[in-house]
Amino acid sequence: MFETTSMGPLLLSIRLATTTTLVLLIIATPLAWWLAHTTSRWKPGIQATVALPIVLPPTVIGFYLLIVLGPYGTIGRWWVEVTGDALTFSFTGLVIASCIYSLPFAVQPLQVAFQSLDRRDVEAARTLGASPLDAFFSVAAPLSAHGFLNAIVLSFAHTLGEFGVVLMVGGNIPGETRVISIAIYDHVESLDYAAAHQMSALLLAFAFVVLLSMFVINRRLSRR
Amino acid sequence: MFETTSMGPLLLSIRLATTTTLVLLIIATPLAWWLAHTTSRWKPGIQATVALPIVLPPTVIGFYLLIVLGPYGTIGRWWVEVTGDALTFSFTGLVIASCIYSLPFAVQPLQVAFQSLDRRDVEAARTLGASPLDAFFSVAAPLSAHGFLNAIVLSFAHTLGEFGVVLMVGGNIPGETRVISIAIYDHVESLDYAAAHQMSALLLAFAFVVLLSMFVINRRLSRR
Amino acid sequence: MSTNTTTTGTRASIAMRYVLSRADFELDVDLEIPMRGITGVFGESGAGKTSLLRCIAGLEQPSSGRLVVDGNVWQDTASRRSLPVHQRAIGYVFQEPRLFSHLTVHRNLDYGRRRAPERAVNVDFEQIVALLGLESMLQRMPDALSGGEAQRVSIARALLCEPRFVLMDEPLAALDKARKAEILQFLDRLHAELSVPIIYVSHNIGEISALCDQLLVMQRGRVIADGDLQSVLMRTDLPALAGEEAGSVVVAKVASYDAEYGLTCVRFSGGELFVSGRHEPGSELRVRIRANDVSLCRVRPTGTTILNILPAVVEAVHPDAEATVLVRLSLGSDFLTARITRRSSVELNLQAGDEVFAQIKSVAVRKIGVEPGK
Amino acid sequence: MSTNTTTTGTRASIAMRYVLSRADFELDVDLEIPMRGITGVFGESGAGKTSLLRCIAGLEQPSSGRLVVDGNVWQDTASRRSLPVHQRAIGYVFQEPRLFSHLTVHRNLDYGRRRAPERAVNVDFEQIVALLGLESMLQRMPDALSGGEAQRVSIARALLCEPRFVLMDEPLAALDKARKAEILQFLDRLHAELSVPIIYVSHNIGEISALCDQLLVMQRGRVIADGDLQSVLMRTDLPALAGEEAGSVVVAKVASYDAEYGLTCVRFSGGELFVSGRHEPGSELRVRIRANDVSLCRVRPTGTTILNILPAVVEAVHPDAEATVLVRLSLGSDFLTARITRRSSVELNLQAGDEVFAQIKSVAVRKIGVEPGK
Amino acid sequence: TVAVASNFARTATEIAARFTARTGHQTHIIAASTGKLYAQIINGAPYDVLLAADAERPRLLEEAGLGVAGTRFAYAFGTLVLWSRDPAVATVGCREQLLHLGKKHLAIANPETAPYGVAAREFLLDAGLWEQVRPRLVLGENILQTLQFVASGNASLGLIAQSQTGIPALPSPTCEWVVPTRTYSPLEQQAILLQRAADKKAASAFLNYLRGPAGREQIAGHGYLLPD
Ligand SMILES: Nc1ncnc2c1ncn2[C@@H]1O[C@H](COP(=O)(O)OP(=O)(O)OP(=O)(O)O)[C@@H](O)[C@H]1O
Ligand SMILES: Nc1ncnc2c1ncn2[C@@H]1O[C@H](COP(=O)(O)OP(=O)(O)OP(=O)(O)O)[C@@H](O)[C@H]1O
Ligand SMILES: [Mg+2]
Ligand SMILES: [Mg+2]
Repeated sequence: MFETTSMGPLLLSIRLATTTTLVLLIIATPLAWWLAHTTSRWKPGIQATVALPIVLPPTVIGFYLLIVLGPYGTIGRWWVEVTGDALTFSFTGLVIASCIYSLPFAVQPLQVAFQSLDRRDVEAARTLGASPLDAFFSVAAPLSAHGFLNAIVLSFAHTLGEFGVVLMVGGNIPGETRVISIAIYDHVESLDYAAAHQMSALLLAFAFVVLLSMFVINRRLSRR
Repeated sequence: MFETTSMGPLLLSIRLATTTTLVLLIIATPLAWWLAHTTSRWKPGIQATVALPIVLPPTVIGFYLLIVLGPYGTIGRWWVEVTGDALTFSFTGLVIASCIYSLPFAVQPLQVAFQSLDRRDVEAARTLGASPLDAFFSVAAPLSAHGFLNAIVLSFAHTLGEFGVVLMVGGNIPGETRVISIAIYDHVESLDYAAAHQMSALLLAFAFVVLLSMFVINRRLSRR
Repeated sequence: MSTNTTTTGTRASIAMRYVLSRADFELDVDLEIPMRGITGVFGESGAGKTSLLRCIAGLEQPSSGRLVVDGNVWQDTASRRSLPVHQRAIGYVFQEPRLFSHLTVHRNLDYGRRRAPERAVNVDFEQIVALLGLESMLQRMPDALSGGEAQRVSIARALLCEPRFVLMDEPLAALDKARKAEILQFLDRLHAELSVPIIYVSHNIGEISALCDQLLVMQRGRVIADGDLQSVLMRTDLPALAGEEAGSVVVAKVASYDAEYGLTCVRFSGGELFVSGRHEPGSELRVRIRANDVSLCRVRPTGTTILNILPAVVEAVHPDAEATVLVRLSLGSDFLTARITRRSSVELNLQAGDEVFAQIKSVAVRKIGVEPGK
Repeated sequence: MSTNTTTTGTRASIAMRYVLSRADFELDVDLEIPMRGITGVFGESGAGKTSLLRCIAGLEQPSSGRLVVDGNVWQDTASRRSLPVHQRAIGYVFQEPRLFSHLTVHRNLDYGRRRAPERAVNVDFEQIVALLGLESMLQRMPDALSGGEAQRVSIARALLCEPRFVLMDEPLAALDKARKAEILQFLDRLHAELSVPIIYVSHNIGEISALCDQLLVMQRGRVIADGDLQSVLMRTDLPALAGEEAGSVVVAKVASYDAEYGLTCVRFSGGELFVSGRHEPGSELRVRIRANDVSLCRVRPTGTTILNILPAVVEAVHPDAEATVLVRLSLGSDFLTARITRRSSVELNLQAGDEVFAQIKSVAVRKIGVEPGK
Repeated sequence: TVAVASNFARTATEIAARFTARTGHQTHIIAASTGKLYAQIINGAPYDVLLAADAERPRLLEEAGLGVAGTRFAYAFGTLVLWSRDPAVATVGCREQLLHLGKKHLAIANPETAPYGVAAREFLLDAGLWEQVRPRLVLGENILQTLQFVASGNASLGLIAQSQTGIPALPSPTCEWVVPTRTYSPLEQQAILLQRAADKKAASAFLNYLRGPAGREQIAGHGYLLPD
């Protein structure tokens, strides 16, 4: 069984972090683009709102999410009605919670990158026949590569290390919501230090390899 | 007494977040500058190392820091020998722990901002008689204002919301290390949901005001 | 080219009307540019040349405006229509190169080409690369190009996207003379062969007169003169043109080529001129003659190295700078302008109706370009 | 200015030796520039002009190099010394404006001024702002300037930091003719009044000959000619100069001013010339005469609008382009170059030693600038 | 699925292993603080059995109808131990050291969130030391964190659960003093069958096993007192 080894929770964590990062990129990219270019008076307000999840302790966010996503919460009830399944204590619920929790870490680097883009590059692309979307993918996005990299690194790492939210919303169910951060926490809590050390080392080694390879790729890209 | 109201922990949190942010800026700025400009082969490795603290669950980082900073840990023992005071369960210890925990959130936005600086602006400043440091403060830093803003926002907010590390290293001492995130957590744990809601609202309101004013300032700056 | 107020536009023209307001500046133009040849836009710094091009490209949102290209309405603020930038089939060469720093030169060139809708006229990649001398830098990144090299790439990139017409904003400012001359020649050939019309912004009246068929002169956001090159250059009332570059252009037919001395004899209504280099007999040339290169004599001079001496009649003498006057001459059905010192004009007592000889240094005669197809 | 191999440098000179290698390019120069006047650097795109300036400014790290300014060693890779960029008291006007986008125009101008060490010669802020026409834009942000306006600010900024000498990398490319002429005049006056030496990169030989005292010509990373303007412009073996801009420069003394016609009469070893505009009698002028503006006659022409006709002796006839030749003439102790058609030279049978008359259109005579103080 | 208060997690895991071996029923142990588990249960957590660290929350669940009425029972009582690994304490003894803390810290669980914290406060009040030691207190989120504070030497003394002293990873103590149970109200830990498992045989079987002699023996083996 998975839960007895440290690989199970690690794999689950990777799955969660990957899914979350992908979902976040899809959500955060247009949001960051809008924030980078809007002149709306609501902009600072929306920026502040996006950053708010960082301010609350994860467990507290988890607590509130548990209420909102739970079967008696607005979203949770609606979800149950539509899908028949509960959001909380499920992988889907975890992904939603992680996305909310890590959203600022994806939005901020992207927004900075988009803001420091030279508007003139996009203009040039437009006059060369690129639609706004095309210009985004062929010029703005590659020129913001480092922003995407940072967004990915921060979201991914943050989700890997996330624990308060996940514990609350996910409920530590082996094979489903017991990610490695919770597993480590459990070992620490149960004073099984050897196992905790071993799992931490595994997580760190894995994270290091992932981060290292991303930064190496980034270096290649920017050198080219 | 402070600890009975919600203001005490909030004020302590603000003090911690402010101190941490300042210390982080001092540490992260040169580090980010170096990372942005170095061609060293160790760069990706150092980047990955800086990002690692995000990967571990806060409580686990707290646990390890407790050991390292404690009287039997390497750093802790040295600190006691030098200063006569223990690092753990003190405000200083909290600041150190928060800095380690939030370092990546300060380094990454700064590094991105520094990387997207136009090298030519610094060159122009140099030929106009600015020393490298002068050119940094008078040209590079203002042109990276959004990077600093994001570094400050993320570090500040992240420290406000931090809880696992602080709880472990700080020991939840009222008036000294009991920050608001722990206070909220305590209320949730002790089923005092009304108090938890109230404190959360206070923290959120405060954080929102701080973030909003920073983003408004940023907008002014970039409009000028 | 004519100023009109309805901006209806016809086939084979670019008709536009724009009003654009900025803090210190208002662009207010209403004009029609023929959809052929090269149209020069001349004006001092801050006159609004770049702003005009940006309006045409759709990069600027004018407070009111209408643009009709070839009879198709591209923009009409009254009916809230505006073709998005990428659907306007234009090539835009910016004042600075604006190459994509993440793509090699080759992929920069491909960028527009890949996105071009298939059109009848195809531009030949190899040809353009060769003409702009880009072969050796195709695999380089834009960072490793000098200023002039980058601008050449950017010209090629705009031409390769098969535009209906091309907007060029001082594309040659960063180039050296030799390269400039080469590209000017190429642009000339390009618009003759491919009949891609070009709207060409420049401060340099020399460049403009070497290249353009039509000219419009801007000042403080307004068009103060437009029409075909000859007639605008002949105008003596334009302060912007009052520099030393005043001159005139005549259309001439190649009569013969003298291989021994490398001279071509061309004929126009005013007589025969010798032009350097070989030109195809029977073809038509436009010849620009700078007012500075024309001197006048009462009697036909002999024993001089000046080959081109033509009888002319003084039409009028206009004041010019403090020490000089501009003399308008008629030769057959054509006109020439000569700039001479006021002292000479007084000493020779030049009057309208006088018969004189115009001396034109043959090396100062410039072949300008093949007249476009039709 | 002389090429040397030791780069010892003397007082009042900038001596340098640089080797800089890039993928496709090697800069390899060894030269000494006098610490006065304006030194032109001319060369085609990619010749290495910008690279040379960057080395001098300390922005590029050459593989080997030595720079001695006024006898002080600023850089010597052999002894691993190199003054950091900000301690090199130079002003650098870049090819593009590089204004600081977070500062107003006024604070951009102040940037270098505040950091300048106190020196004997002070530059007057008001004067420079007025001369470059910046009064109305002091409170604007750089974003709201046109290309030409921005470049003017950048020139003023470099001048205001009180440099020992100024490096200018095609600073006028983005300007219109009128503004260009104005700034050229100002630069001219500036270096005469403040004796700030300038190293001036340009593609435009017209600009260079209107401005510079010395000239160095670069090709593929090497200096192929250097010396004072006259002698370099007279050289007929430089392909880079072989365009129409060949010419010569003579130094002349103002004899008298004719207020009626606005003409100044100047005298040089070859005779008298009429120059437009008023100049102070007794002062010295440099007069540039383009080879294209000189024609030759066997007999003195009469009844012509050309005022300047001088007797001269043919020194040599050099081949030029296909249809033209360059004729080197001596007038007194000075030399002129004339470009005429090969056909004319054959028809007139021009030979070395022949006595001829050189016709120079007086409007084509150019006053170039006040000779620097000493 | 058994939700267990984290202080009992180690014991519960062993019991569950034995239970599974004996009955063949699969068990999952979910450990978290009682407060968290409670919040999760009222928001629909898929747990069958709750082994709480107090009596309060099982009671609340029963009242709310989330726990099956009448299935609530006390399965263990915790005991407080005054514990130290500080060599300086060895000579003085734990109890005495409490009087002379100086700059040293005393770790207890947070009285506001953890039952062991409540007990610790009662003991200190009873001994008349509360006001004196209060400035030197460090509060663990729960009794396990309290142990970490002392075990890592950051706190010189700690009031921990006796069940914890048997943990193999623990460094050897320099003193250990069992706090008299009369000085604090009993640390009753209750179990309850949750509504969603009302009909699950395995869940009831687990509770019965816990209550049975084999379970009791294991509980006692981990340093807990047993209900009568
Ligand atoms: N983004 C802007 N915001 C405000 N004013 C602007 C902006 N861009 C240009 N201007 C102003 O608009 C006027 C016209 O500028 P434009 O760039 O069209 O001039 P131009 O004729 O192209 O000049 P140049 O030859 O110097 O490039 C100028 O007065 C300029 O200061
Ligand atoms: N950063 C760079 N990396 C590699 N090669 C470069 C770089 N910058 C310039 N070069 C190359 O060095 C050569 C000299 O460039 P430089 O910019 O000095 O030329 P230039 O004479 O100033 O040309 P231009 O008149 O076009 O500005 C060119 O061949 C150019 O391609
Ligand atoms: Mg412009
Ligand atoms: Mg250059």
